[in-house]
Formats: sequence, C-alpha cells, structure tokens
Amino acid sequence: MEIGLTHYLVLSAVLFCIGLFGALTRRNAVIILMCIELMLNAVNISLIAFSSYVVPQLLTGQVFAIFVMVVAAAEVAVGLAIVLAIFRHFSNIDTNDINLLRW
Amino acid sequence: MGQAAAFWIMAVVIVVAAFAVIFLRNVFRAALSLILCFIAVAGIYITLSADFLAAVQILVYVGAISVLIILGIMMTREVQKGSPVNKMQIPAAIVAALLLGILVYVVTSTPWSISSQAPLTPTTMPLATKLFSENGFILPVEIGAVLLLAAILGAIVITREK
Amino acid sequence: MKFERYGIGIIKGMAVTIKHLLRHPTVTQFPDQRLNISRRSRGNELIWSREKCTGCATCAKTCPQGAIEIVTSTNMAENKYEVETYRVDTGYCIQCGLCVEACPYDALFMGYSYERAKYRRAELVQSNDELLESPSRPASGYFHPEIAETLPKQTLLVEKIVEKRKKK
Amino acid sequence: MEISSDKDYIYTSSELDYQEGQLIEEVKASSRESIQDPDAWLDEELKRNILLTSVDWVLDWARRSSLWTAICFPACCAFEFIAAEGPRFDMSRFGMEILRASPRQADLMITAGTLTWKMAPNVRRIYNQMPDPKWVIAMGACGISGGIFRSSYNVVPGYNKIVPVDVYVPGCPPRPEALIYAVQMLQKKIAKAKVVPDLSELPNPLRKGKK
Amino acid sequence: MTVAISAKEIISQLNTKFPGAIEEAGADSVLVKSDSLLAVAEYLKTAEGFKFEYLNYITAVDYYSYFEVVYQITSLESNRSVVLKARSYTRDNPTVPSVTGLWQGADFQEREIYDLMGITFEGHPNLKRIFLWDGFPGYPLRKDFNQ
Amino acid sequence: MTTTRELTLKTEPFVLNIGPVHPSTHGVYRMRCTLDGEVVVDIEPVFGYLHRGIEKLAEERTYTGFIPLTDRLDYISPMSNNLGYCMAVEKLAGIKVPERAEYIRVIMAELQRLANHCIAVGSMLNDAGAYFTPFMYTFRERERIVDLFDMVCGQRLTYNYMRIGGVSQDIPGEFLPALHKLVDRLTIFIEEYENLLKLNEILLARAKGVGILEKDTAINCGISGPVARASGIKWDIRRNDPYSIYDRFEFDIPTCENGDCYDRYRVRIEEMRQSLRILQQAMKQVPKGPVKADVPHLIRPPAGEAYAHIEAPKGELGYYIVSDNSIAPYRCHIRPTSLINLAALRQMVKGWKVADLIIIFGSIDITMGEVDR
Amino acid sequence: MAIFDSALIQPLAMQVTPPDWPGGYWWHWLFFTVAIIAFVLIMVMGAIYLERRGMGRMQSRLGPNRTGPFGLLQPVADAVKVLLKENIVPTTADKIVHWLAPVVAFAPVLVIFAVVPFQNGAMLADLNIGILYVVAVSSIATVGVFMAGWGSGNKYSLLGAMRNVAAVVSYEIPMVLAIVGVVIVSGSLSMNQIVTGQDIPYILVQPLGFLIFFIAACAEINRSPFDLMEADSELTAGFHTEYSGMKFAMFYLVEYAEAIAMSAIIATLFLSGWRGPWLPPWLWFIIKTFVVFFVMVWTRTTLPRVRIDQLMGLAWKFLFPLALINLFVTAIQVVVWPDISQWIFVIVNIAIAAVLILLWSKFFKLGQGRVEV
Repeated sequence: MEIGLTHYLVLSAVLFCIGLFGALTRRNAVIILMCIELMLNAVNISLIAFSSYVVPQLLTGQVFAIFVMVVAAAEVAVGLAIVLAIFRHFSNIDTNDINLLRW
Repeated sequence: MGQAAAFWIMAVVIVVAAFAVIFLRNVFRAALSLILCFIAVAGIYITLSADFLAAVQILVYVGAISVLIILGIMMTREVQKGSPVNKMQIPAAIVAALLLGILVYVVTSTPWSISSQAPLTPTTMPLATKLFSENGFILPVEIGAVLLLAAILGAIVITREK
Repeated sequence: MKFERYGIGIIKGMAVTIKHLLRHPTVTQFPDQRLNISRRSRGNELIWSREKCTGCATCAKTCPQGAIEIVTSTNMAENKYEVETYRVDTGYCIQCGLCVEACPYDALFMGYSYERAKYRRAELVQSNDELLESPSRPASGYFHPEIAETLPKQTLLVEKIVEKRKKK
Repeated sequence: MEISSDKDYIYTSSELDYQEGQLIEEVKASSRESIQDPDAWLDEELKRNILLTSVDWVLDWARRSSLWTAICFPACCAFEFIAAEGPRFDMSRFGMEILRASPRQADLMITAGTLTWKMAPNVRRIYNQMPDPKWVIAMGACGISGGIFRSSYNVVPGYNKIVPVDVYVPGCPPRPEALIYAVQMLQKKIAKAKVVPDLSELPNPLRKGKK
Repeated sequence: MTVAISAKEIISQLNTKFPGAIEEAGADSVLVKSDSLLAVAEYLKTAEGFKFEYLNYITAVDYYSYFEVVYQITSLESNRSVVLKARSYTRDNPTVPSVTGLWQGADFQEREIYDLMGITFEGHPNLKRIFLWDGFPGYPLRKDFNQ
Repeated sequence: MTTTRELTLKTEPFVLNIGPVHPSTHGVYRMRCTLDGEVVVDIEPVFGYLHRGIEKLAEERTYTGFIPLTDRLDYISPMSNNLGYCMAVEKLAGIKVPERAEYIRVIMAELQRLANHCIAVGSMLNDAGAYFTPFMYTFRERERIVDLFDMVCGQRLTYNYMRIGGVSQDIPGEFLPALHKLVDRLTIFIEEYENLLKLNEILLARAKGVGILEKDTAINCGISGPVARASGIKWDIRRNDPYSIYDRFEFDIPTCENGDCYDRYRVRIEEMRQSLRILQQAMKQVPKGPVKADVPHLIRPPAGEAYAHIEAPKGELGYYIVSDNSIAPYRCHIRPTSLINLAALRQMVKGWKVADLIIIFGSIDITMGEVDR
Repeated sequence: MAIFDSALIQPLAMQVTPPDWPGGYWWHWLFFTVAIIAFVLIMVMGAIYLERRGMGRMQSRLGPNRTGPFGLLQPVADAVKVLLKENIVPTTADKIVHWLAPVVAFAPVLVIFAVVPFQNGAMLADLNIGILYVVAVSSIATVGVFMAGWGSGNKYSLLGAMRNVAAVVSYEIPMVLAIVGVVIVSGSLSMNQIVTGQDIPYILVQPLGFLIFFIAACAEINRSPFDLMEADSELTAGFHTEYSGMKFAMFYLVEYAEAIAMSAIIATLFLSGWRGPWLPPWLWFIIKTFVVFFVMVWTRTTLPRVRIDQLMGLAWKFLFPLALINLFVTAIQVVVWPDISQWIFVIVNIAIAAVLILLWSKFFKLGQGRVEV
C-alpha cells in the first residue's frame, strides 16, 4: 500500500491521543510534562505531513513546526522550573497533593 | 517501497514507545522511551523529506529537552514512587478514544488537496529564506526569540534560591 | 578563577611537559638493565655461616619478630653448642638488620639479592643449608665494611642526570 | 566563626557502626584457616607437559601483558609500588600503568600493606568485586604473614587468610625490582594457564552411552 | 626554647585560685583532681599571664591501681608549657571530664583513649570507638588485656 | 545562615562513603560524607583501617627493638620518626649523642623533610586532577633522595637507621659528594616544578581561597607543621624549642596568611628551599668522630617519664615514654601529627564541593600509618 | 591502510549521491561502513598507544614497550583481555538500562564518521546538513552515559552522570555557536564543501572560534581538564564504576572514539581536513587528526581538573559571550565585505581574538566559594 497523507495524520492522531490520555491520568508532574511533549510531537508530524503533501514547494508547515519546537523548549524550561520549585517546597511532585496555588 | 517500510517501522516504534512512556512504572525508563519516540519521529520527518527538521528534532528534543527532563527526574528523585495514576483513568480513556475516533473519521473522510509536485529536497536554504526574508516569517521569529528569552528568565526566577 | 595572567601559567606548564617529552626518560628497564643496589643493601634473605656460628642465639633474642628459630644441642666432646636447625621464615623477616648488628661472631650477613618471590607460602621458610652463602646468594656489606668494599659501586640517579647535563 | 562543634552530626551512624562490627566479627570467625595457595597443581602439570593450543597462547599472552591493578594500598608497601610505577622503574612497560580505581575493571590485586581485621571485609569485597580471571600478589612481610605486627590484636596474619594468594614477595617492603620480578613470575604462571577447556574432558552427549 | 613551667611556679597561683584542686605536684607536672580539671584547664587557657591555648597531646597511662590522663599544654606567645595530670581510681568505669569544649583538637584523642584505654570522657559530643570496631572485646592498652 | 537554607531548599541530603579504598584518601581512610547535590553538608571521618596497635606492641618490644616499628608509623618520613623516638629515650636515660651523629641526624631529617614534601605536594596536585604528572616528577626527585638513604642504611623505605645514642653506622665515603650533587639538582628542580603548576590558572582557581583554616581554629585544634604555618602561626619546634643542633643553622620559617590549600602548597615548597639551606650549611660542618655513644644493646632507662618532640615534616611529632626500669617501655604514646591535623577537617570542608573536599584533604598531607598507628 | 588507496576510492567517491544502477549504492554503503568501523578501531588503538607512550614520556617514563614491537600490540592485548573478562551486573542495578547503556553510547560515535570526509568526497554520505548532523548525533551519546550512571545503582556513577548532564547541556551552546561562525564563512553545512572552501585553514580565519570549539569539544567528550564525570581522584571511575568485561570495553572504546571523532571534526573544520601538499589526502587527514589528539593528550598530562561550578561558569561566562561576539563579528565581515581577501580577515580576527581574550580574562570571575550549611 502506498503511504499517503492519511497515514501520517492517523499516526499523528494516535500519538496525540496517547499523550492526552497520559497527561490526564498520570500524577507525576514530570510524566505529565513528557506527555505534553508527545502531544506537541504529534502536532509536528501532522504539520510536516501537510507541508510535504499539500504545499510541497512552500515549506510553510515546516516553518510552523520550528515555532512549535520553540514553544516546546520554552514550555519544558518553565515547566521543569516549576516542578523543581514545587519539589523543593513540598518534597513531592504528585499533582494530587499539590492543590494549593501558593508556596 | 522503501518509504512504506520506513514509515511502518517508525510508526510502530513511535506508538509502542509512547505507550511505554505512559505505562512504565519506572520514570527513568519512561524518559528513555520518550527519547526513543523522539528519534523515531525524526525518522518520520526524513520520510517526509524534511531533513533539516529531522536534525533539529534530534538536536532540540534528544539533546536538550530529554536531557533536561532526565535532569529533573534525577533532581526530584521520584523513581521509587513510580508513576502513579489518578482516579480519572476510565473517563480519560473514554475522552481519548472519542477524540481519536473523531480525528480518524475527519482525517479519512476529508478529501485533502494533495499536490502532485515533488517536495523540495535540500530544505535548509529555502527554509532560511522563508524564515528570514522580509515578506516571510521574520516577525514571528523575533517573537519566538523573545518568548525563549522570557522563558529562560522565568525559569531562572522560579528556581532561584531566595 | 580569574585569568589575571592571561593563561601564561598554563602555557608555562605545557612547556615543562613538552620539554620532558623531548628529554631522555630516567627509566631503568629492570630485567634487562639492572641498578647496582646499595653496598649496604639489606636484601631479602639472611646469609648464615655455619662455621662461625656458635649457637649462642643472640640473633634470635634480638629479633623483634621472632623470625629466627635456632635449635642447638650440646657437643660434649668439643665443649660447645652444635646447631641442629637454623630456620628463618622470610615471610616474617622485615630486614631490620638488628640480628646482624647483634651477632658477636660475625656469623650472620644480610643478603644482597632481592629476587626472592615464591609461589607458595611454605617455600619462604628456609633452614640450614639453604641459608648458606653461594654465588646466587651473595652477602651484603651491611655492618660488614670489608664485604662492602668488594661490592660494585651503587648507581645513583643524581649522578646519572648531572653527568648528562655536563656533556651537553 | 564557630569553634566548638555546637551541631550534632546530621547523619547518625551508630547503626552503620554496629553493622560494620558484626561484619568484621563474621569475617574474623570465618577466616581462621589460611586459604590454600591456588594452582598448587602447577608443578605436577608441568611434568605431564600439558599442551597449550595456539588460542590458549594468544589469550594468555593478552592476559599477561595487560595486568591492570586494583587500588588496594593500605600501608607502607604502597610507596614501593608507586616507585615501581614511577619514573625510575616504570612498570608501565608491561602495560601496567593503568591503575583502576574501580575493582570491576582490574585483574590484579597487589596487597601493599598491613591488613587489619577492620579492613578485612573490605579487602574481601574488593576481591569479590573483581571479575574473573583475577590474581593476587602478596607484597611484603605484612602481606605474607602479618610481618612485624602479626602479634597485634588487630592484624590479620597474612592476606591468605582472606583471599587466595598467587605470588608471595618477601621484603619489608620489597624493592621495586623485587616486585617487578614477582609480576614476571605471575606472568609466567598465567602463561601456563589453560583457557580453552579441553574438548575431550567435556561431557560429550554422543558418548554418553559408551561410558 | 620552650620552657617547661615547673610545678612550684604554677602551684601557688592555682592554689589561691582553686583551693583544694591540686592533688599532688610533681617535679614538672601538676596533678589535678579530676572534678576540677575543667576549671583549672579553662583558667590556664584564658588567664592573663598563662594563655596556654595550644594542646599538644592527651594520653593516658594504666598504672594498675589508677589511670592517669596526661595533658600537655603550651602557650605559643610566651613559649612555655605545662603538663597537667588527672587520675581516675576505678577500673570498672573510669571517668574524666572532657576538654573538647576548650580544645577542639582533643576530640579524636579522647576518642582514641576511650577506645584503647576505656576511659570515659564526660561531656564528649561523640564518644564512640575510633580505631576498633563496635563490639571489640576489651581495651587493648590496659595492662590486663590479653587476646 | 542555617535557617535560611533550610527554608529555601529541601533537597534530600544523601550519604556517600569515600573510602576506605579510594584513590585519593592516601591510604585506608573513610569519610562518610553527607552531600547535598555536590555540596558537602557534613563529614564523619572513620579511622582504624590501619590500626595495628603499635603502642601496645611497644610494650612487648625492647627499647631498640621498637625502632623498626617507628619506621612504619609515618612511612613517608621514617627518619624523623626514628629521630623522635631515639630522642625521647635519650632524654629518659640521659644519654649524650656524639657530635658527628648529631650532624648525620640533622642531614637525614632534612633530607626526609624534602622527600616528604615531594610526596605531599605531588599527591595534593594529583588530587587536584593533574593526571599523575606532578606526582611523577616529585617522585623522581624523591627517588634521588631515597638513593642516598639506601646508600646509608641499605633500605629504601624503612630505614631503621637511628639508634639510641647515635646512628647505627657511619655514612660511607661517597655520601657527601652525592649529597652535594643532590642539593644542586634539587634547587633546579624546585624551579622547574614551580613552572609546571605554581601559577596555573586552574590550580589557582581550585586551591586559592579553598578550605580556609583560620588561625584561631588552627591553634584550638592543635594543628602543627606546614598546615599551621600556612594559617599564619609562626611556630616551628626547630626554632621555638631547638633540639639536636638546630640552633647552629640559619634558616627562615615560611608562613602565609590565608590558610587555604594554595598557601599550604606554597609553604611546603618554601620549606623545601629552607631545608636545602640547612643541608648546605650542615654538609660543610660535619666533624669527624664516633657516631654512637656507648649504649648497651638492652638499655634499661631509669624509671620515669619523658616527652620529646621534633618538627617532623608533617608537624609536631612527639613520643611520651614511661619507663619502669625494665628492658621494654612501660607505656609509649606517640603524638600523632596526622590525626591531630585532621581535627579541623570537618570545619574546613563544610560547604565546599566534593572536588574541594578531595583537594583540602590532600593539602593536609596525612599518612594513615600515623593516624591509626 | 591500503583500503584508503586512492585508486580504490576515487571511483566510489564520485558516487556520493545514489547512482542509477541498482546495487551500486549498497556497495558504496557496505564498503564505507566496513571501512569506517575498521578505521575507528585502528585509530582508537593508535590513539591509546599514542596517549600511553606520549604521556609516559612527558612524565619521564617510557610507557608500554614490551608487548609486541615498541609495545605496539599493547592496545590489542588490552582489548583481548578485557573482552575475556567476566561480565558482572550488580544486584542493585537496573538491568536493562545497565546492559543498553554501552550500546547507546557507542552507536552514535560510529555514526558520526559517516559524514567525515577522508578525502575529496570519500565519505559515507555527503549530507547537506553534515555539521548539524554531527552535533545532533553526538548529543545522543550522552544519553548512553547517563543511562550508565543511572542504571548502575551506584552513588559515584550517579554523581558522574549528573555532572555529565550538566556539562553537556552547557557546552552544546558555545560549541554550536562556534560552528556557526565556520558555517558563515564557508557558506555551507556540508563537511566536504567546508573543506573544499578552506583555502586558508579556518583556524586562522576563526581563531576565537577554534579556541571555543576546542575547549567545548574537550568538555563535551570529557577529556581533561574537564573529565569530571570519571574523575578518578574524586569519583573513583565515575559513570562506569560498575562496568566490567565487554561493556567496560565498549565505554573505553567510546572514550577514545569520541576523542578521535572530535579530533577529526576539528581537523576538518579548522585545519582544512584532507587538504595538503605532497602527501596523499587521507594521510593528511589522519596526521591532522592525530595532531589534534596529541594536543588533547598534552593538556591532559599537564592541567589539573576544574571543578563542576567552574566548568559551568567557564561555559556561560567565558565561552558563551565570546562565541556570540565571534559570531557577530564574522557575520558583519561576511555580509559587509564579501569580496575582500580572507588574509585581511585573518589579521583582523586574530587581533580581535587577542583583545577579547585579554578583556575577558581581566574582568571575568569563575566559581563560587563555600556554600553556608
């Protein structure tokens, strides 16, 4: 079977849903961050697939993927900083136990 | 032929690794699966003839983001506790499955206007022109740079010892 | 860390090591080349002289270890002690040389050789004839200046280098 | 400037001390007899003229020409060992300059110094941590028999109470040359070892019925 | 030249300051009662004219009938030294006050004496065996120790 | 300062055992370090892995038979140990040592100081991570000194040279010319060695201001030797309580103010220069004469007690001997320089990183043989 | 090295892009895969030999000379012996991670060589993003290292891995910035085109970039003075403390293969790769690689190790700003004066580099002191 755009989009959807499920159910803050990374990757796959199949000469999708990576990097930096700060305060990064928005 | 084989291998690796990320009890191994997933995604990019992005994917995700995450794991030392789940498991599974169904339905039923042109192969130069030319994405690039700076400053401020 | 000296210290150190790379190493390649060890060297095995030994056991008394075991019997005919066994456990001996110093009859000498490694613990215990002087077991000049004169002059690392410098 | 120690030790270590004491007593009780020197068969085998295959020769050559030393330097002999490593005698000529701080990567333990009962469990642990094949050289009088300290209350009379010893080097401490000579003796011993097992001695499933 | 202060020189001052603290005055040492050892030592360390702020060593000797703990202290300024001694007359649980509060360097040495001689130092922050292990039978430096 | 840290950072301190077998603990020494990340929160030293009971063994040996045991105390500087012990017994028995023996003793002690500082400086820099090079260089120079010891007494490490009332044998004829060459050579070598790392920026960064030992703390802990002099205590027993014939020589006592690792390194190098000065003076003055007083082999000193101390390379080394007029000492206590110098270690390393802990420990220059005895 | 005979390579070198006929591409692929593995193994053995002999001579020793002629077979003996050793997995280890770590560390290092040109066009794949590929792939190798550190279940290993993660995250940035300077001047990311564009070696055009890249490369591959993660005087053997037998051999190989890879990349980027008169190009390439490696050995022999906070400080406060300025200056030069002879830039850039280094040396301070606990 020839591989087409649909395959990539379905793969992207599957990856996104796995990430979503993980992000909703896990209690470890670092795992949640990792799941968000998975979702962002899923988005990237679909963006590049669109770019490659729909507008192959324009590369707009790839440019968007680069911006997504920038956002991902920023998110990880800030997210981990928050996780570390929480850990320092509570000695714990279980999201169920961290219900006070202050420290 | 080659592209199909590569796609299926990468797709299976990605899905398995992604499941490993959320289901492994050992957080460190989950992070390692995440790295595997990232590398496989880079492979997917290559099948889509986005070679520059594949290199950037490895550089940014494997070289920086995963390393940071592992640093976070080592510093928080949460491995003994594993990755516990909350009570939302069944509703979350239903939501995820529903979303997956809708997405797959939409993807398969939409008639995409697929171009017949071959994709650009060395993408480095055109990407650069696209990003930095005057009528390209120069403003978003600047905004992205500011965002990164803000994120770094924010991270430093949050983790700083008072 | 402040590079107040702009890395000059690092460059100086690098120069020293590179100088050593070009200089001749100070190695003695042991099994092929041998150093003449000190004339007073306290080697690994005692040399015992059966003729001079009277069996007074001063050495055994002085030994801080108790490494020397001496069994004597009285010889009525010549009115002296006869040494039956003279046993030294080289595994105990620390080569302090106190026994050689104490021997009133000059019957004990330090060994001059050092290649005395063994595969078995039991082989380290030596007695009677194994302790006698032989070409493979020369005596050292420790407390015996007359023997020291006959031994070769000690190789000194200092002289080796100084002479080389003068030649250049 | 705080001079008096006003703060207690953060980590209370009394349990650890207690455990260590138990371990030492255990080791002390279990090592009354000295371990037999390994490869006592060497002479008899030599008489029988064992045949070494060329594979054996290559493997023995590799083993004997890169003996990496584990760091186990309790006392005085360490300095003669370092002298043997140093610029004057240079054991690195035999490929021995690599001192492995981790016993996992070492082949040879040179027991340079007095062994006390408090240290004995650690030495045994180092020996157990070394991967096979491994060798031990007992260096100096203390290593062989406890030497000058053997009548003391805390000294193990010889390393062969704790680990099997391949070569004994007398001396207190032995000269570096004596140590190099011992290493060469060990190399000779390694050269005689048979690495590849003899096929005829292995249980052969085909010949099972005949026996 | 470090001058050892003779006992006569020091004893008059100590007697007026701490009456009854001096048990016996030797030729070049002062034997102090063990319960007033701390006070005497602190006085010698801080008082003008003495300033013995450097502790050379502490050791203990087993004389069968009593244990004697020996302290040598030196004044770096005036280059003088004095030997203090304290005795404990029991063999079961000999006790001497600890001087770690005055001289930090006494820490390990007192632990050593506790370990090898079995003398307890009251007030030592971390008095446990230093060289031998927990559970070693007896105290090796005592004269009646046999293996 | 303690409270603020507790409020902001709740990382989990964990315990790391450094030793007893570790490349840079200089023997078998163990530090139970409580670390917070890389920062040392607390250490608890654990000794005794080389405790051989020398003080007990002394009570079983004769006075002369104990001399070989002193070699094995501080096995980097056995000559100084021999000297200290013999002086204590001489003080106890009231023996006068002949002039020539005194000179030989001083020469040996100063050579020993050179050899010891070679090791001390080299191993400290090795701990700083300069892959064996400084250590090899200093070890080569130590070999030159050891050659001379070997010539005099026939052993390379455990000399057993001094006797009660003198030395065991006279120096051989070729000794003094060799010593001349050695002194010339060492002067050149010290310069070369200083070029190697003295002003190296990385070494300055690693050692300067690291592990500061304040003067008050040093006095309070009883620190002696180069470590104390690096903290600014001008105290040298060779000067303040001259023993043997040290009052005849001209030499300076090098001191520094800061008391950090770098100062300890510099003080040692400077002391090596001063030792060379003493050697130069002593070489010229050696008189002729006997080398040993008439002392019986089994000496029985009168009952009493004596404490003799010398300035060993590591600091004040003292022997406290109690005699009961028998052939063996009743009690022989050794003032362990290394053990007492370790007393301040805990204060010095608190708050520094693991790498600093290693270099601070290296700069104190201890020998486990002397710590545990 | 007959496999690099130009007669063999030239026809293949033309086929850097997949040729038309089937099978040709695969032959090319197979040939270069085998050649790269052989090359890496032989170069690593040469490197080990060079390091041990060179270091020995610098320490006034000899180094291995008994095994084979001139000790040339020493690395072979080591390799055979290590492969035969018993394989130990500690009970506290995370077994899967422990087993996988050496493989993960080893694979990327081999893969790096795919884009290194041994000769004009003689490479596995002339990727148009060559240098980016190198940076990306080399960052995977560090994953293996901290897998090893984590999976061993040993505190020393864990500390080593933590240090490694911190160092790699910091040093990637100045390294990439230094590479960007070269890329701007050459106008291409392809390794082969960078070499063909180097009429003047870029070490002259980009002196500051070279310095930054060299230091960052040393830190990235843990060569001394930045070998903190296996600092043997602090952490016994760092991340591979618990490794023995074949797995340790892999790490040992990785250590030197990484050094060789970095030397090859430095030779390609800054020393004009395979270009040179008289000698065949592949020989020039190998000579240049070994020269760079020798400098690494030389620094390892001489310099002490820096501390972890000094390492980070050096990256962020010294290299990072200098790399930014270097990038800025290079960009201005290339954009504003595109047609000027590069020799002028050589002079200008060397002057700028000197001034910048002097300035930063004057005002920049590294390393914190003690943390109050």
